[in-house]
Amino acid sequence: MKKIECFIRPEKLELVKEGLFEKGIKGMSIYEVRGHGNQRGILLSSRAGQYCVEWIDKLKMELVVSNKVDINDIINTIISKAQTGKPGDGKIFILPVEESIRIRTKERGEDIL
Amino acid sequence: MKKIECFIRPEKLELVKEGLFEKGIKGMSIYEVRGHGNQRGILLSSRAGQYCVEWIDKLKMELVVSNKVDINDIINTIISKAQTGKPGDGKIFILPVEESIRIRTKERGEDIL
Amino acid sequence: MKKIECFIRPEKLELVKEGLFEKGIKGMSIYEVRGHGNQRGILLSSRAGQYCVEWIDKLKMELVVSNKVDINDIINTIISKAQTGKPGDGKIFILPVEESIRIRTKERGEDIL
Amino acid sequence: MSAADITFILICTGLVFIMTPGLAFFYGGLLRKKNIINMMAMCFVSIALVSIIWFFISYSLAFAPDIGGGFIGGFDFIGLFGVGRDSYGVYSSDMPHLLYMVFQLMFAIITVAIIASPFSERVNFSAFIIFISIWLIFVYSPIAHWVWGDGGWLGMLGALDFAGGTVVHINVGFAALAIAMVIGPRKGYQKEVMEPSNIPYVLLGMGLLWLGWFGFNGGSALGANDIAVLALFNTHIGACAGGIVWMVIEYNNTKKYSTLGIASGALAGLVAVTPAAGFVEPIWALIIGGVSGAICLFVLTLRTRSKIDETLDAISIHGTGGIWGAIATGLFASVGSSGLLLGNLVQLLIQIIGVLATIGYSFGVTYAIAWIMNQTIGFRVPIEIEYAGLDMSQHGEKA
Amino acid sequence: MSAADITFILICTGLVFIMTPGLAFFYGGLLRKKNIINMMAMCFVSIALVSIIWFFISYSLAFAPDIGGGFIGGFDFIGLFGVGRDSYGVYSSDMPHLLYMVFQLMFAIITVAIIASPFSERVNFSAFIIFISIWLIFVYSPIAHWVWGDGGWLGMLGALDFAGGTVVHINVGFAALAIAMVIGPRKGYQKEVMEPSNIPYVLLGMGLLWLGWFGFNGGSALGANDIAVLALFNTHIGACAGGIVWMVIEYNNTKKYSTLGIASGALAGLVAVTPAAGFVEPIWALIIGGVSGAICLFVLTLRTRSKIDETLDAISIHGTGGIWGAIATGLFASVGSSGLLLGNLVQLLIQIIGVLATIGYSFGVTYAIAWIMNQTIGFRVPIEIEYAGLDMSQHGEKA
Amino acid sequence: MSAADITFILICTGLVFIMTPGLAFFYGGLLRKKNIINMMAMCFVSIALVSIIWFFISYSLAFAPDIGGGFIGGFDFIGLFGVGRDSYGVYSSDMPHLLYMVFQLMFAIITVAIIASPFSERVNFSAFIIFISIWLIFVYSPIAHWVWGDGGWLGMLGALDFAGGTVVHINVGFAALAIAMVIGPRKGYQKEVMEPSNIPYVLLGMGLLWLGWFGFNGGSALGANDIAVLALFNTHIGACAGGIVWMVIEYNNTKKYSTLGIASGALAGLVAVTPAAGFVEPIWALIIGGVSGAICLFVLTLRTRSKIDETLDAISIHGTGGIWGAIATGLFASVGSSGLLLGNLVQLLIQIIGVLATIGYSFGVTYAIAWIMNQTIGFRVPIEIEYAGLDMSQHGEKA
Ligand SMILES: Nc1ncnc2c1ncn2[C@@H]1O[C@H](COP(=O)(O)OP(=O)(O)O)[C@@H](O)[C@H]1O
Ligand SMILES: Nc1ncnc2c1ncn2[C@@H]1O[C@H](COP(=O)(O)OP(=O)(O)O)[C@@H](O)[C@H]1O
Ligand SMILES: Nc1ncnc2c1ncn2[C@@H]1O[C@H](COP(=O)(O)OP(=O)(O)O)[C@@H](O)[C@H]1O
Repeated sequence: MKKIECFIRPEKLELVKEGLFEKGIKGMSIYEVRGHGNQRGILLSSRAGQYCVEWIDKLKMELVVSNKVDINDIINTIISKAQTGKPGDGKIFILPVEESIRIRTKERGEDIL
Repeated sequence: MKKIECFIRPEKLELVKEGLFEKGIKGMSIYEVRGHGNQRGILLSSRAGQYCVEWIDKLKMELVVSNKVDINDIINTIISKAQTGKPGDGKIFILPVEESIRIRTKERGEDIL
Repeated sequence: MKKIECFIRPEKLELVKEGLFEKGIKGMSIYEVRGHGNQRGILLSSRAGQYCVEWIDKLKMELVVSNKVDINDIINTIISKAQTGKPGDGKIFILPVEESIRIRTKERGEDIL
Repeated sequence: MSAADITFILICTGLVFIMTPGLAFFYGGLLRKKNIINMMAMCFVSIALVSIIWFFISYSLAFAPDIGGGFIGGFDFIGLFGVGRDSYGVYSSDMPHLLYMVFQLMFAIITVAIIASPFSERVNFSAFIIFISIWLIFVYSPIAHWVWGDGGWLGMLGALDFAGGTVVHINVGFAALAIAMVIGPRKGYQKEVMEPSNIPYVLLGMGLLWLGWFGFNGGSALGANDIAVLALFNTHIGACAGGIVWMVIEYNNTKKYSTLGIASGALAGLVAVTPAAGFVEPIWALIIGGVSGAICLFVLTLRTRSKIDETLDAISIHGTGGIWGAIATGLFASVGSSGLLLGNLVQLLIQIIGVLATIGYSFGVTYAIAWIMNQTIGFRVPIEIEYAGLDMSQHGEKA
Repeated sequence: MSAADITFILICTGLVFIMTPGLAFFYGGLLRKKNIINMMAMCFVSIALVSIIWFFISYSLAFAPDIGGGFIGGFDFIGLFGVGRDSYGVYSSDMPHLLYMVFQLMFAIITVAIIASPFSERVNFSAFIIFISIWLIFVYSPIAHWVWGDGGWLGMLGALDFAGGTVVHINVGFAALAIAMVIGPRKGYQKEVMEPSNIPYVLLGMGLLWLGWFGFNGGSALGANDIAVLALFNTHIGACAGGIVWMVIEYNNTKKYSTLGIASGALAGLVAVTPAAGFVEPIWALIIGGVSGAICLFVLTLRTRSKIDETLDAISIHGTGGIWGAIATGLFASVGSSGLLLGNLVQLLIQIIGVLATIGYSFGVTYAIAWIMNQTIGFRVPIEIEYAGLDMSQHGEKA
Repeated sequence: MSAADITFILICTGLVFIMTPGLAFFYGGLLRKKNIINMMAMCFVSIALVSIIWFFISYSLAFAPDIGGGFIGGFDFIGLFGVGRDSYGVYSSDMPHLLYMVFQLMFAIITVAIIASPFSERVNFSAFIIFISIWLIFVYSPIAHWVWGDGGWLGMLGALDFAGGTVVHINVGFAALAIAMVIGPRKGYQKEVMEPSNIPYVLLGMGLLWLGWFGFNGGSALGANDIAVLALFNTHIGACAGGIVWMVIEYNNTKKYSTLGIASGALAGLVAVTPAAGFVEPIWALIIGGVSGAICLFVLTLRTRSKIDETLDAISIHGTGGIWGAIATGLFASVGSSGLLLGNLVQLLIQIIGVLATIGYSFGVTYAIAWIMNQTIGFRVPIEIEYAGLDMSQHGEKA
């Protein structure tokens, strides 16, 4: 099993979600995060002039997927939906998962995903 | 060392925490997340009729535990406290952790947990 | 590649960030979390007397770094900036990462970090 | 001049003023978090901009002696020339002309702010500013003149509109509809969830609107007298009835007590009772408000199923409630006037003429202005900005 | 009739009105986030529901000429029959009867809204609605009649209650206590942390309550005169003293300046000064308010250690402050009346009778109503819903 | 005595009262989340504390008959001795002396609350409490006496200050500057981002301030007359012009419509129009307000580039706007007085004397008080606490 962590623009959430649904993935969780990377900060207005916010609001989507799923397909789906081509589109990281358990039924393993 | 990530219903937090305390676990962190899974969306009221919110508020609890701890015991504790038996109870994932360090003392390894 | 997860005091964020910048790290994400550990709860005032909040606001910083980076150097930087020496300074965990992808360009691997 | 009346109208001016900040919260809380500041900015800029245009031109067009067959006022009061500390008997000999003018100004402000509804979450702020400036001059000012202006044709005809059912509510409702039709729905409308982001803000806004309405309707008696008392109580009881009726109907459908429903119903009640406030006995105000809760909810339900994204439902609440209120005034008027219930069919017909004329003019002219602007300057922000929210792009601010 | 008095009471009506939205924020901010909407809904539905019941029956029971030996008013004003634009000399010949009625209505609304306190975070909304309808008729209306009604026994006896210390505060405090005893504490009470979720909301509410109280106490002079001025200043200085005293005592214990403490102390001061506002010199108002801050904090501390989860402390603040205020009026009254300080022991005894009668009736009858309802319909939501919060389950809404 | 005037000033007292809770939100929303409660606590404690000191001593120092060559009032009104329900012809024979006193009290409260600006986000709450107690007595009271007190030298000289341009605004602005200089900038000032955390709160505050200002300036006519009307309208139009001008200038620089800019500009307009409100024709009020928007923005920009962390810009808005307003009054006064425009150069000179005297005294004495306190008790919290935020450490509360 793998955990896919992806940092995306908040406005892309619904598109990515739809894309994943079409691939049959429906278990996922969303975090509101602030990120830093290649994207330049955002200018906001204060009472006089502007100030630059370096931390930019992003969403992190986290999905644990079974090894039966074609992970590259999932990655491509996310990319196709979340891409704008401008800095700040975010990154995807893949981490290993050793076990997963469904609280409701105590079932374990890939099939609960 | 393992990292236990569990998605639970917000109203179960205190119960799960108490359960873990009894097992001697006290290091843990909580994230507010929105999740998607088997649970059907929640109906909320708008000015006219209702709309369905597909993203449901969950808490994610994260605890890194030492290999000395019986991880199945922890998992069972969480399940026993967080279970309602209805869709939406959430899932537990186990991930490998390579190292841990306490910032306060620079100590490393399992014993800081 | 490694993922460094560190729980820090919110007021230390800017210091840690500056420290990491000096080491050439600029990709990172921040989560607002509530944590539990060795730190005693915080006393807050209610209408009559005080109550103790066991969950304490922390920030979690997450950064995925390439294997080319000296990870101990990063850890030391974080510690030097985030340490106060009092319980509650937080912990750092290191997790393995299998793959990383930049959404903007579809590039993969260590070099995107 | 009467010190008591001056006191009363001065305070009522303050009460009507606070309605617009109240509306900023009422409307803002109903939108998604990324657009809340934009809505509040629309309301606050309306306060400032309308006041300045009113000063220089609109007050004159609305309230100076008629120059166009009952259609429009003249230029006598341009730059508030001659509008001073003396009273002006045409409108009231109890208070300085300046006070009458500023009280009326507050009505213009809230009307223009309500029009922010169809602009919600999708429109360039510059375009909004330009639009409301034009609209105030070409739509609000004439209609205010018809009903309240010296020589206005609807007023002369005997149309009853105690505190602005036609001028404010029907007018703004149909203008909002026209705008919504021109600029089209938000991206994702009826596909994505567009949740109200802050219900406490809606309720705060409702509290301030309700309070302000006491000044709106009570003050329209233009004096601290028994009619002001009647108007205030009618306002209150109409709001209560509207709130309860809407809540009960919603509860029947969903088994939830929607707080937004209570607030919306109260608003529907307040709107409907506005033209009738000083003309009917309290029991009729209660009925007008209650019926308004039901009708407005019905229209709102239809509207939300339609393709028209008149986002905050000025048409369903102000438009619909305003029509019902104007007609109800023709039915139930009995204080200082008489409606159908007292056998006066003519009054009802006059009311209907007033309603139709207002709808026709407001919808038509607003549609034309909006259409031309849409073809030239254009209203919509680019789609990425619409998705990212207007607060950051238009105002550089985050709620 | 006096235009100045009409103006004054009209505006005071608005000020007392805004107290209830203020209370929605004051109370809402003290609860956990998952129940904030529920509290606000209780306050807003109180506005609408109380008004309608008042219209049809409660005003008559409270203010129509007595029919039950000083205990209850008759049916003369059912449906506001005969309550119109003329003045009604029994209550005031300076203003329309309608105005007196609507001013009194606002008192009834805020009283009923305060009673939401013991229902916090655990009660079915339908049950709340039913309860307050019954309570308004069977508890509030009679007690209002006793003190202010034409022929009410406490009024006839000479009890001094300037603006509602007994009718509003003692009454609601002990009613809240009775309810809390019947429905029992929230799950997890005294075990889990139940933190106030939004202190700025509490302060916003406090600001509006304080402002509204100027209308509440000032308006109770029923005219724009020197007594109204005295009442307003006494109100203000009492609140200030209460706030400072509570803050200082808390600071001594915790070394923190609790903002909730300042707000609660000011509220305690406002409550205690209510019955005395127009009867005492300012220095006594200051003392009454300050002492109230100390006493109410003491009772609140006891209460929070007890098993009784009267969640927002209507008993500790309104109940306790109300008793102290009523007695203090008997001690310090000197304006248009005389208390013990001027040698009038009888007044003090009358005040004590008023307090005891109100406590007995309010607690007893409320307990009975609540007990019966609890056995039949039942108040509590199921435990899962209580843990998940009432906003979603009762209202389908999120704050 | 006049019931209408009593009504008017009673209500205006309420309106000025609500400005301070409004300021709590205006200021609070501009700070970082970890310090929002601290700011609100400073505002609310100002209400309570100022009232009590006013009661016992400050009113007398400001308004009792002069004892020091026009510099300070005597002790006649200590403990409000002799300040009662009768009128006091020196200030107004239309209303109880008590009413005049409480109306003036509200001015003192808001002034003291504005001074929280330079204390933002870094100061021990105990020190704040001690400071404002001293400041009220040694700075506010004398300056109020100079301008409005019986025998005050600036008033005798003929200085025009309709509603407190010097006493309130210039005074508080320069006091704030002195404090900021003494206590130094926040840690991280001009290095870290210090973002406004809640813009809706700022706008809520602005709405309440604006409304309250109608009472502030309108009520300063001390009667419900044509001058009150003029003052109210001038207030409103000045605010509108200030808001628009600031917004437009900012838009030219940043291509964003900053909502904070609209609010700040409106505030600048309100401040500048304050001394002039009842003395100038509306067109001048509009110009005064608009110019104030431009000047205050300019000074604010300079200030934010300087090393002086006068955090919420009392100096740039109240100080600067107040100076401009006082001088503009000397230029444009024409109602019941005459300025340079009517050829009266002397008036302008008197205005300048008033400005300079106020600046000198306020800055000098405040600096001295602050300096001594800083050397002895010390203002700043330890640096860790400053980074962690004051809400938790000073109040034990979280927003
Ligand atoms: N190495 C990293 N570790 C953790 N989060 C990262 C890392 N790099 C980027 N992110 C997250 O991704 C977001 C977008 O990254 P950024 O570098 O701005 O865009 P891009 O990938 O298009 O160059 C950041 O705001 C941050 O939240
Ligand atoms: N594969 C997954 N990856 C990440 N989070 C998940 C995944 N599956 C479930 N979750 C989280 O767990 C929550 C509960 O899951 P759900 O499927 O609704 O319940 P159940 O496990 O009882 O069927 C979701 O709302 C989501 O936050
Ligand atoms: N085992 C753990 N798993 C997850 N989070 C932890 C763990 N231990 C500590 N934390 C996080 O680190 C924070 C600080 O830890 P704490 O034990 O209080 O301090 P210290 O490390 O200085 O003893 C906690 O509030 C929690 O958020």
